[in-house]
Amino acid sequence: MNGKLHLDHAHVRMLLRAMLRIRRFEETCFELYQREKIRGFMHLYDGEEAVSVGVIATLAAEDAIVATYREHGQALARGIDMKALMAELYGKQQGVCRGRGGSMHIFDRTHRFYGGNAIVGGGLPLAVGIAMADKALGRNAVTACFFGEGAVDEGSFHESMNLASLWRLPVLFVCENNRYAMGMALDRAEAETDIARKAAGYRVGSEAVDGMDVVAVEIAARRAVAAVRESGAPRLLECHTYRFRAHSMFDAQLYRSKQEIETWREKDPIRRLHSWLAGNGLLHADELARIEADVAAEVAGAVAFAEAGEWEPVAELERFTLMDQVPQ
Amino acid sequence: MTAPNMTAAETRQLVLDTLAAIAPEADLAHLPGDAVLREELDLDSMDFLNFVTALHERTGIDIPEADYPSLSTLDGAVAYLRREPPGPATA
Amino acid sequence: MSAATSAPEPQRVTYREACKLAIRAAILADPRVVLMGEDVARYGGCYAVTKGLAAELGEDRIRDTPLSEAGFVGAGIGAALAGLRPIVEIMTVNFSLLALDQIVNSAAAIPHMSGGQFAVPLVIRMATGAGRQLAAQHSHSLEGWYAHIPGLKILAPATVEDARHMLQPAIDDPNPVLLFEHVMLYGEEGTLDPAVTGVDIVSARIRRPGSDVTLVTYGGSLFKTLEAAESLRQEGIEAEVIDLRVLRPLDMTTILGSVARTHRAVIVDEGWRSGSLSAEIAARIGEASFYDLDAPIRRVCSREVPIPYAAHLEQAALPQAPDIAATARALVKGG
Amino acid sequence: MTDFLMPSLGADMEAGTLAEWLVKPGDAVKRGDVVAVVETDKGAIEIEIFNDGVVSELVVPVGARVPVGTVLARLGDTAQTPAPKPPLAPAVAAPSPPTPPSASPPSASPPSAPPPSAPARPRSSPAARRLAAARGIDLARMAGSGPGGAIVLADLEAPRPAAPRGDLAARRGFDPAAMRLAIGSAMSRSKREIPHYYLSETIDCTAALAWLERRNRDRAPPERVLPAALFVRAVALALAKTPELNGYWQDGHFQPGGGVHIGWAIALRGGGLVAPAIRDADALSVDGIMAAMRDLVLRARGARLRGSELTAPTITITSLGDRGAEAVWPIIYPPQVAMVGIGRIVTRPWVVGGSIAARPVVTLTLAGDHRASDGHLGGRFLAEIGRRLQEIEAP
Repeated sequence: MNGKLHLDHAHVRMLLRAMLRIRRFEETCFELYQREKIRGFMHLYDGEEAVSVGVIATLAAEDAIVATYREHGQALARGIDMKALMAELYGKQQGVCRGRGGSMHIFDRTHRFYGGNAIVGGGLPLAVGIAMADKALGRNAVTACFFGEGAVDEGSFHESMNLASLWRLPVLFVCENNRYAMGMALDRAEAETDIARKAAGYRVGSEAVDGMDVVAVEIAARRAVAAVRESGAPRLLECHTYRFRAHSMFDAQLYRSKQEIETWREKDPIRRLHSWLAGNGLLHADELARIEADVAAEVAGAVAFAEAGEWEPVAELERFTLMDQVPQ
Repeated sequence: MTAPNMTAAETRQLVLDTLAAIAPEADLAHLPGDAVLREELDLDSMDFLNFVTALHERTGIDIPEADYPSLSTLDGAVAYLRREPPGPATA
Repeated sequence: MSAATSAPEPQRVTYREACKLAIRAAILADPRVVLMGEDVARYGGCYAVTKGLAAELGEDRIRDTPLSEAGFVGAGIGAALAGLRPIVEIMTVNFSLLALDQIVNSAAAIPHMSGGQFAVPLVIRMATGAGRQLAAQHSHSLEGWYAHIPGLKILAPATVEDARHMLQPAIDDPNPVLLFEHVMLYGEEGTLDPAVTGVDIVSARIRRPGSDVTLVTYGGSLFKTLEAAESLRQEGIEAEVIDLRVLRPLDMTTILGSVARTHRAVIVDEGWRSGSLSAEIAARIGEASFYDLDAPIRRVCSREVPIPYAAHLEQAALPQAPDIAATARALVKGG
Repeated sequence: MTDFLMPSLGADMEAGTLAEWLVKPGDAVKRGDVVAVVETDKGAIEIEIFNDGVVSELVVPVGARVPVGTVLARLGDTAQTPAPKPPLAPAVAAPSPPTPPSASPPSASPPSAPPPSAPARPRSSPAARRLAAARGIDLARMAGSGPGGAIVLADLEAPRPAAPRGDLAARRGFDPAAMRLAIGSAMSRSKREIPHYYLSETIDCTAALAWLERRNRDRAPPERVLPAALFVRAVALALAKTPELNGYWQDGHFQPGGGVHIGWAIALRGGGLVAPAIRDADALSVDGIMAAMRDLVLRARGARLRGSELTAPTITITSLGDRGAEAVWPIIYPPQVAMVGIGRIVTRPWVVGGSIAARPVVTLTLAGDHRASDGHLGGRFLAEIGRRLQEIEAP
């Protein structure tokens, strides 16, 4: 691993396709939410797709992921089955968490996907512990821990950065800096708004990257993951990004202007990658149409699957509250 | 109902019930049919008069003092009550 | 390692030593078991439970943590999720509030929230209770709070036998288990029966049989309650003393069975009365055994104040044997 | 406001256990009503009240043993009884057209009569309620010994006659051991304090029994008379002529009884005895005495005697009946001054008109208190009884 990215045809098409899957999936979620098929809190990733796609493209199967409540993107990028994901949003038994987690709590053991954590900053200590176990058990694994810039306000960010550095644990902290913690702008919350610099206080190497450029994210992430894997020590990657939609489904967005949103839309990572591919003759027009058609079919299939799913019997309500054994 | 219209078992139960009211502590379930009641159940003359009185009131049979010896045992009392015709009180 | 494990353990031990024997044996038995917490390694533990263990077992297995309860408790949860069998020591229950988010929102919730894909086989040990004049930030009994949380198992060893043997089944349990050690018990001596090689973490124990009234208690209040039962015996009242041992899930079978025999119940709980474990037990007795009751259910709890420093105030705030005896006596003898 | 006290039911009674309340707060009572059952050393005694009024408070709970003189209950005046009358509910009117919704507050709705005040629910434990329901016990008629005076299991599990049968056994029994102690203590005191003298007289009962046979022959059992009734009547009539034997020795001197109230010694099944009074026996006919005896025996066996019946006797008779001994030398029951014993009627050779004949005879004995009377008087008394039995034709 030298951190170099080989932008071969298949890989860039994969990046585009991965981001489109997230975008189209969530557009459908948005509609389904308004039709009351999906309930609860749902946070869309619209605009931030390059972060999860770029980072997760660099991870190996044995690596672990800890995500936040805005984790549809990480789940899909990691390869969690879209049908099971949609069924989970429906609250169906066929959902990846049998309807117990919903949008904010996606877990998938087979993909080492540890949530889906809806306490801001709550996932960071978990990532430290997962890395600790991997290290103790001799796994050559990296834990990628995604969190928003709001988590930096929390003590657990600082405790976790310190612990991971102190104990030299293989964690890649990925800060998705979308500028707003709900409505709280970063410069209204933090005295030092340069998050990458905060890592220095814990002797954690860091880098900031344009989170709207999936190739840039992937290059930076590949470098960071390689460093973590080689040194065994943590790193922090700050991705500057933006969510085009509201924080969650019920948000009047009083904290930002339409003008600002429009400015950022210009930087839409999907449009950007597509333009770049098209401009460099790396993607035929009909190829995009084919990807779009594939993705539309996959989303439609996921909806059909979720619609056809069954409700977990209420008799099973208390199941898994206490476990009978540790799943192997 | 008069004793002659009753079965032997019913009559026996009637006598036992009557005795139970007078000697509530007695174990009547195991009272031998030929036991002398006044000895077995420690009945004094007042108890025995009350016994006779109760049988009279329940059956209508007028039990003269001269017949008291016929009622000295459980079997005797049952036989006596079944033998006698109904008295005027129930006619 | 085999030489170390084969050495016979002493039979006459303090509660503190029993805890240490348990930790040592568990770490020796399973390479996945680690213990971490504040000052557990070089200092030897705030209550000296782990004294000497780091030197013997290494600082990877007995790991000092910075003062970051949310961080290292969360790390313990993550480690349990990913295959270790961590024992996390929190110095005192008051400090566990700094990690409450991790305990409640992560450890207790993830197995269910993930639809059973993940278990959290984690043990958290912490000191609880008052009596050492440590005042209001080191003396509280909040185990009843934790007993409120589905997804957790809550243990309260009171005897040296339980201190020695409850840890291993707690580690073996696939669920997060919180183990509360009362500070006043660490110095208590007791005898370990070499024939006892394990205990369950399911059942309550009748520590003293009796026919007139059931005294339900646990942890640091057990010996006060036994003392009260002894004084009641001299008055002709035979009190049955139940040591809960497990605060969640509650072994109601033992409690209700006892109440069915004695028809009277007193619950002794060092926690505060309002919204307490004692309230829960009283409610369940009321729900399940109403028609067995021959007297109101009574409780002896701590006075509702932050535990004060001054010795006489602290003692006045806590359930004491005479309070327990008086409460039981009033139930049995009327008045 | 009047206090109702634990009565003294005998000179030797120091304390009693409240066995049962037959009234509850709010009940109106009048003089002579039986309001409670007290267990004494002599058995369960029904206690009467001596004032009219309304029970305002039951002070002593069931099961409590309290000294004589302890306040058992408090009575309010009858005048206080009427509870405040509930406001009259408006008569049910014919259906009226619906009224438009008004802005008036809910209190403006027609006043409804308050629910009739329910009788105070007895405080009782759930376990006691379950047991009471299973046994058909009315808790409202009990008081408790538990916390706050609640009725608890122990109050229901107190010893009671096994297998309740009819009215007789539905009440509390007595404690045979305690009764034995009480008899022993009273008799010891009597032997220690009373200088007894004894006299006896054997009397030919031929005439009396013949009379009785004739009398009973045409009578149904309920009207039949036992010989004992004749004896009691003879004693009662004789006492009218020897009042020195009818009364009490108190404070160093004799006090005549206010009327001839004959204590009739009744052996209780299972041991022990009581001697309730046949009041004004000298004024009763043979049938009246017989009726009184039957009533007392029934109620003594059912432990339903009244306290006053036990304290009233001015003399006591013990009649051994047809299964008893030939003669008895009784011990006087303090503070009485005499006691009459009646043996079994036996057939003996008897000299009649100079020749020997077989005759039914009975031996009467008299125990007299030498402080109050002498043997001479006692002899006259026995002779008078014999004469009365001979003159039975004109009872």
